[in-house]
Amino acid sequence: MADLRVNIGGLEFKNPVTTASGTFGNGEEFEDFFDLDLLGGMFVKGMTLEPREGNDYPRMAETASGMLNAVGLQNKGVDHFIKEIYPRIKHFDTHIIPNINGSTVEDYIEVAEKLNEIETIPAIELNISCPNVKAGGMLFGTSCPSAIAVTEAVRKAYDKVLIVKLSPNVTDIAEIAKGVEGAGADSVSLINTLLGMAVDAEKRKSVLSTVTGGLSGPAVKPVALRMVWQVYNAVKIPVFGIGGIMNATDAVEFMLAGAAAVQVGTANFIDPQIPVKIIKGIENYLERHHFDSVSELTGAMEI
Amino acid sequence: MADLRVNIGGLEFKNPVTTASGTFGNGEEFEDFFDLDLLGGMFVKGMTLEPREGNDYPRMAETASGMLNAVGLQNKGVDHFIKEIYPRIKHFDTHIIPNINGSTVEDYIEVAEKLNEIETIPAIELNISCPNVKAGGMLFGTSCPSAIAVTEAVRKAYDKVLIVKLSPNVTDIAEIAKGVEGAGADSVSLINTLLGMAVDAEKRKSVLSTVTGGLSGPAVKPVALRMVWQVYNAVKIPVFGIGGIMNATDAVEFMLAGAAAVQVGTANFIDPQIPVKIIKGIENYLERHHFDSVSELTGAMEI
Amino acid sequence: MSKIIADHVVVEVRYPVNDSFIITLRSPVDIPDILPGNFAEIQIENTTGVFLRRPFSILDVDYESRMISFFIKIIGKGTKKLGEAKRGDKVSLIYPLGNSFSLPEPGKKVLIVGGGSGIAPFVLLGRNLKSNNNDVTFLIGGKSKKDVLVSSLFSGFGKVLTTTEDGSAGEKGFVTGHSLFKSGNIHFDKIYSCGPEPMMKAIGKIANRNGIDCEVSLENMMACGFGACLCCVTETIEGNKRVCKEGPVFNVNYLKWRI
Amino acid sequence: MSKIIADHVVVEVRYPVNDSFIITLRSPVDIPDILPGNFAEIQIENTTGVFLRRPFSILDVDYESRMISFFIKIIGKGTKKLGEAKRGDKVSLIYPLGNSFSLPEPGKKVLIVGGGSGIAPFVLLGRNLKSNNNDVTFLIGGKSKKDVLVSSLFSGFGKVLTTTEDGSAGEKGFVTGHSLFKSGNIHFDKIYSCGPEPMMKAIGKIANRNGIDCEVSLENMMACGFGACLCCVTETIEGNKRVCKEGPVFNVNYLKWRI
Ligand SMILES: Cc1cc2nc3c(=O)[nH]c(=O)nc-3n(C[C@H](O)[C@H](O)[C@H](O)COP(=O)(O)OP(=O)(O)OC[C@H]3O[C@@H](n4cnc5c(N)ncnc54)[C@H](O)[C@@H]3O)c2cc1C
Ligand SMILES: Cc1cc2nc3c(=O)[nH]c(=O)nc-3n(C[C@H](O)[C@H](O)[C@H](O)COP(=O)(O)OP(=O)(O)OC[C@H]3O[C@@H](n4cnc5c(N)ncnc54)[C@H](O)[C@@H]3O)c2cc1C
Ligand SMILES: Cc1cc2nc3c(=O)[nH]c(=O)nc-3n(C[C@H](O)[C@H](O)[C@H](O)COP(=O)(O)O)c2cc1C
Ligand SMILES: Cc1cc2nc3c(=O)[nH]c(=O)nc-3n(C[C@H](O)[C@H](O)[C@H](O)COP(=O)(O)O)c2cc1C
Ligand code: FES
Ligand code: FES
Repeated sequence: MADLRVNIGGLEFKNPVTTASGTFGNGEEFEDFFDLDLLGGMFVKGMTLEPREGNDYPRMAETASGMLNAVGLQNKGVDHFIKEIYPRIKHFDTHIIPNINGSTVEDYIEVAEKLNEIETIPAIELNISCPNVKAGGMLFGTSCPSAIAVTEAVRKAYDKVLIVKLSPNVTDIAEIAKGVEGAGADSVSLINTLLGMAVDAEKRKSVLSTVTGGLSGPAVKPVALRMVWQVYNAVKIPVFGIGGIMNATDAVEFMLAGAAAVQVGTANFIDPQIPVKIIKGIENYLERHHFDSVSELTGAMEI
Repeated sequence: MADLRVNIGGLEFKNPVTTASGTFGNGEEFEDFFDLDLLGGMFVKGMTLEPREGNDYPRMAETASGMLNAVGLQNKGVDHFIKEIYPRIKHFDTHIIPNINGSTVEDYIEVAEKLNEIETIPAIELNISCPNVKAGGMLFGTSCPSAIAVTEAVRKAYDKVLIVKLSPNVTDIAEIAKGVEGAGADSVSLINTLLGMAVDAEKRKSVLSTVTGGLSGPAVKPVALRMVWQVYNAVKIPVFGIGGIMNATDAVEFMLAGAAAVQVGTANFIDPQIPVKIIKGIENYLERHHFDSVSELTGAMEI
Repeated sequence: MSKIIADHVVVEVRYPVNDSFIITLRSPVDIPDILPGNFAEIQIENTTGVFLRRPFSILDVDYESRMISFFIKIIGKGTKKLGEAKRGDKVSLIYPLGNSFSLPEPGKKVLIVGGGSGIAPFVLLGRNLKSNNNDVTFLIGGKSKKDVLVSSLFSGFGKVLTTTEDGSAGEKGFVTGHSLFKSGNIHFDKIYSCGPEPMMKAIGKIANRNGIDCEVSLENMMACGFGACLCCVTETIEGNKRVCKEGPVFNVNYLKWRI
Repeated sequence: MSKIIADHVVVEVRYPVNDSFIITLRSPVDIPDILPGNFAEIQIENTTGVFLRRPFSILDVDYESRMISFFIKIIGKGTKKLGEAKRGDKVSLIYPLGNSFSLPEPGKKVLIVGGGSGIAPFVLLGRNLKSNNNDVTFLIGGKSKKDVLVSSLFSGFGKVLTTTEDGSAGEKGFVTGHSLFKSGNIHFDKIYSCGPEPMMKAIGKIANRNGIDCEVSLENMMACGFGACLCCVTETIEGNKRVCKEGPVFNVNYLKWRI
């Protein structure tokens, strides 16, 4: 059987299949469906320094082969995560990686510092690409200097593996990836959602309470693949590929385009057992194509 | 019956439904399917100063609710258009609008000057957003200063209605729209295709000969609607809404989000009679919702 | 609570009225306990424009023969396609999801008010209330006669009253205008309601005015249905809560409804 | 040429072999003249992953009863779904598209070489050649016996030879290794070929070596099928040409094939 392990900034993942932040809750909802120990890793719901109520309902619109969401980082704050949630989920034998968010650089630093104290949390994902909040969020990820600034600041406050999640709503994602690499990121993950919108023609109203929201699902896969490929060719740090992964073939495509590992997002809503099916499908692919290790797939695409 | 006429920079269109450049050939292929006189307008295949062979095959990949193309502006040059093609199609009682492209500002100017001489051509579309050519193309449309520079230059060379087609592959499309408005554009059209990519997992190869290509179809509609809305709120000139319009409801959504008129693209491949169906569907919508004129729809979306 | 995610086999699709159907499916495994108000997320494959699963209240269940059924109104692409399912087709279901209606003490008098597809949870609720020795009155509203035809589903569990907007069956008007409420003295200990939001709000108002405990079942837009996405929230006195997880059944006074 | 775009009614779907089917549909209007090599763009609705129409060569047509048929090999999602069509289903077709094979002078001797689903255009071609008084030999290749079963479709129009890779029918090997070619003196005035590109190239090479005129029918990826998108091009000595419009039939020497 092929070796499924991948290494991200010195941290070993038992396999390259992880779940994307905001699409997997804190994992608990999925215990009804499969053994979470099977996962390569779990990126838990985005958290902030203070609790947030998120945006008003409606927060969701279905689109062609995708969906828009405008959840807006509803969460009870990092302290609640550390005191209430983490103790309940830390027994899972998989990397639990918090996704951190802030309105200011100071917010990010404080959240990172608190998480730095939790010995068993081996990594954080710095979300500078949330399109659904008014202050901060995507703004950090759409300008190179601010992406660098927040990465540098968090880098100083955080000792372990730092993954920076990039926004696709930019002219040149490779440039920003290079920026955060220089600022000390151990890895980048992409893509977060594409900024989109839905209109209800009959009601002549925007569907989402926030007008715009984040597009995810298979609709965005071609854009995500392109960005992963561009970033892979621009940086040396490993890339998490994200965007519309619905099955093992999609996951393999991302790895061939340059991803060292993948995150499965929206697909969890349609088939909560999909991460396990993807792990098995990758194993099967490696066997059929005679690979010894999954890491051989990374960037192995011919042009 | 409601008034379907719309006005773009002083030019009256008999209805707001036009066909998008590169998806309608020079119109002739569609004569087999419907009476082209019914169209509000027809944006013909992108042309350049010199003939171009376009990119190598494969140029197309199907994606979830969309497609990627990498045609790369295959065309026989503006002179061929003026001498051979235009005389064959000018009898259609609809606005025939060339889509012009170049590798340098000088290219654009020369093409525009030549078309300026054709009295019965009332407008041109300046394509600064083609993702499928190596030089020029999208590069003009992804930086504000160069978008302004090429628009200003063509504005000087062209007396009639100047529509500038914007690239969605940017951080801030509203800023670029404002720039080209200031540079003298009479209208902006958006979106051109999103830069994407497809991978063949079994062959471990990129599907397109050019690796990346332009994504179109319903998959991109949420992004296109968002950009139309952003641009509508940023400029005073009328906006052509483009991106994944498959039926009259989609067209109405674009108008509610701020479009004064729409362009139908990829849908033509699946149903070559779709423009007429959309015109009828809009009429029907206006009647059901008691509008006197289609232009009342523009920007009429409640938040 | 253990959850099922599995392909079920369509046993029957029948149309009691034109625009609504009852679909019955057989589970490949034993069905866990289903409580009134629980729902399922049904995957409707190969349907242009349908990407996510669709939530539907569980109408009835037969544990012995492993049958589960739904009462579904055709309102868009997904429900239309599902209504075309043929015997033997496979359909993926996830259930049981959500919380459930709480039962009152035995002997208490309850009123159940439903409209449209909102009546689905009331078969299980009616049966449970009957076993609990409650005195149950159903009040079912619709546009016209055909919309309240399905009220026969409840006749085994209590008294059934109807209203129709066009007066073609039962009293003419909306449920909230039923003479039951006009009398001024409404002798119920508990009211349950499911249906269009304006109806539930009006019923909630009547309940509040009369000091009666009232539970409603919400139908928010859902992406997952099992608590993972936070898309389906509703405002409550304790902040935003997930309708799919903390709901769909809420006490009206827990909701931040301006009624 | 006037084109049809219309919903056709499925009359029959039958499977002569496991992985390929013949689908027959009735047109709502009179069918225009169909030439051998013409194809149709078929819309396969409600199939996840299928967005564009799919091109298929026209197998046969009955003008009187307005029937049109296709021979389709299941290779992916669209062809699988189409193969599940039931009598009475409606399917949208656009046709006739593309150019066609050119007929030689009456009396000339022709060879038709096909493999896989590439045999579809050869029923119409065979019939036309027969009316044109040509002496026709068919050479059909496949992996094994079942793949060349369909060669019976051609028996009315000329001699039929087969090859199979496993030797289970006809000569063992590829079509290009058939003894027909080994004799050294191949007495044909024209060769037609349709099938996998490597096969067509090999046949083209043989034709060239023997100074025989050779036409092939290409199967490029198409977005529209009627000349609008420029996606389906192939390199020719006159530059990029649209396979759907200037093709799908090309003379091998017109193509820039390195053979
Ligand atoms: C917990 C729960 C239980 C439900 N139980 C039942 C039931 O037992 N029987 C039944 O018939 N229906 C029930 N529904 C509603 C059902 O889920 C929708 O009717 C269905 O999802 C519509 O799918 P569609 O593809 O046919 O419609 P679409 O084509 O997706 O939508 C058609 C139109 O309806 C609107 N719409 C769709 N779903 C909703 C919604 N949930 N809220 C508001 N607007 C919506 C859309 O925005 C669109 O305008 C329930 C919903 C929930 C949340
Ligand atoms: C002019 C023309 C005539 C044709 N005539 C016939 C015919 O008579 N009978 C018949 O069975 N088939 C014919 N084909 C091929 C047929 O169009 C494809 O098999 C079909 O489109 C596959 O659809 P799908 O959804 O099943 O496959 P998909 O799920 O779309 O694809 C499955 C795999 O096949 C590849 N693929 C699909 N289509 C093509 C193609 N055209 N070229 C190369 N690779 C492809 C895909 O990239 C993918 O890897 C013809 C094609 C053309 C262009
Ligand atoms: C409902 C929802 C909530 C999300 N919340 C977060 C979040 O809190 N933090 C984050 O970094 N990304 C968030 N995302 C983005 C996903 O992690 C992922 O980047 C994106 O959905 C693209 O992947 P997909 O197409 O597989 O879903 C969210 C996505 C969805 C659909
Ligand atoms: C095959 C193809 C070729 C295209 N060629 C051009 C072109 O020459 N010039 C141009 O401005 N846009 C071109 N486009 C972009 C379309 O005009 C349109 O902006 C885009 O496809 C989005 O609209 P749609 O989703 O309705 O197709 C092309 C699109 C496709 C699919
Ligand atoms: S629908 Fe996802 S949390 Fe309720
Ligand atoms: S497929 Fe569109 S031009 Fe040939």
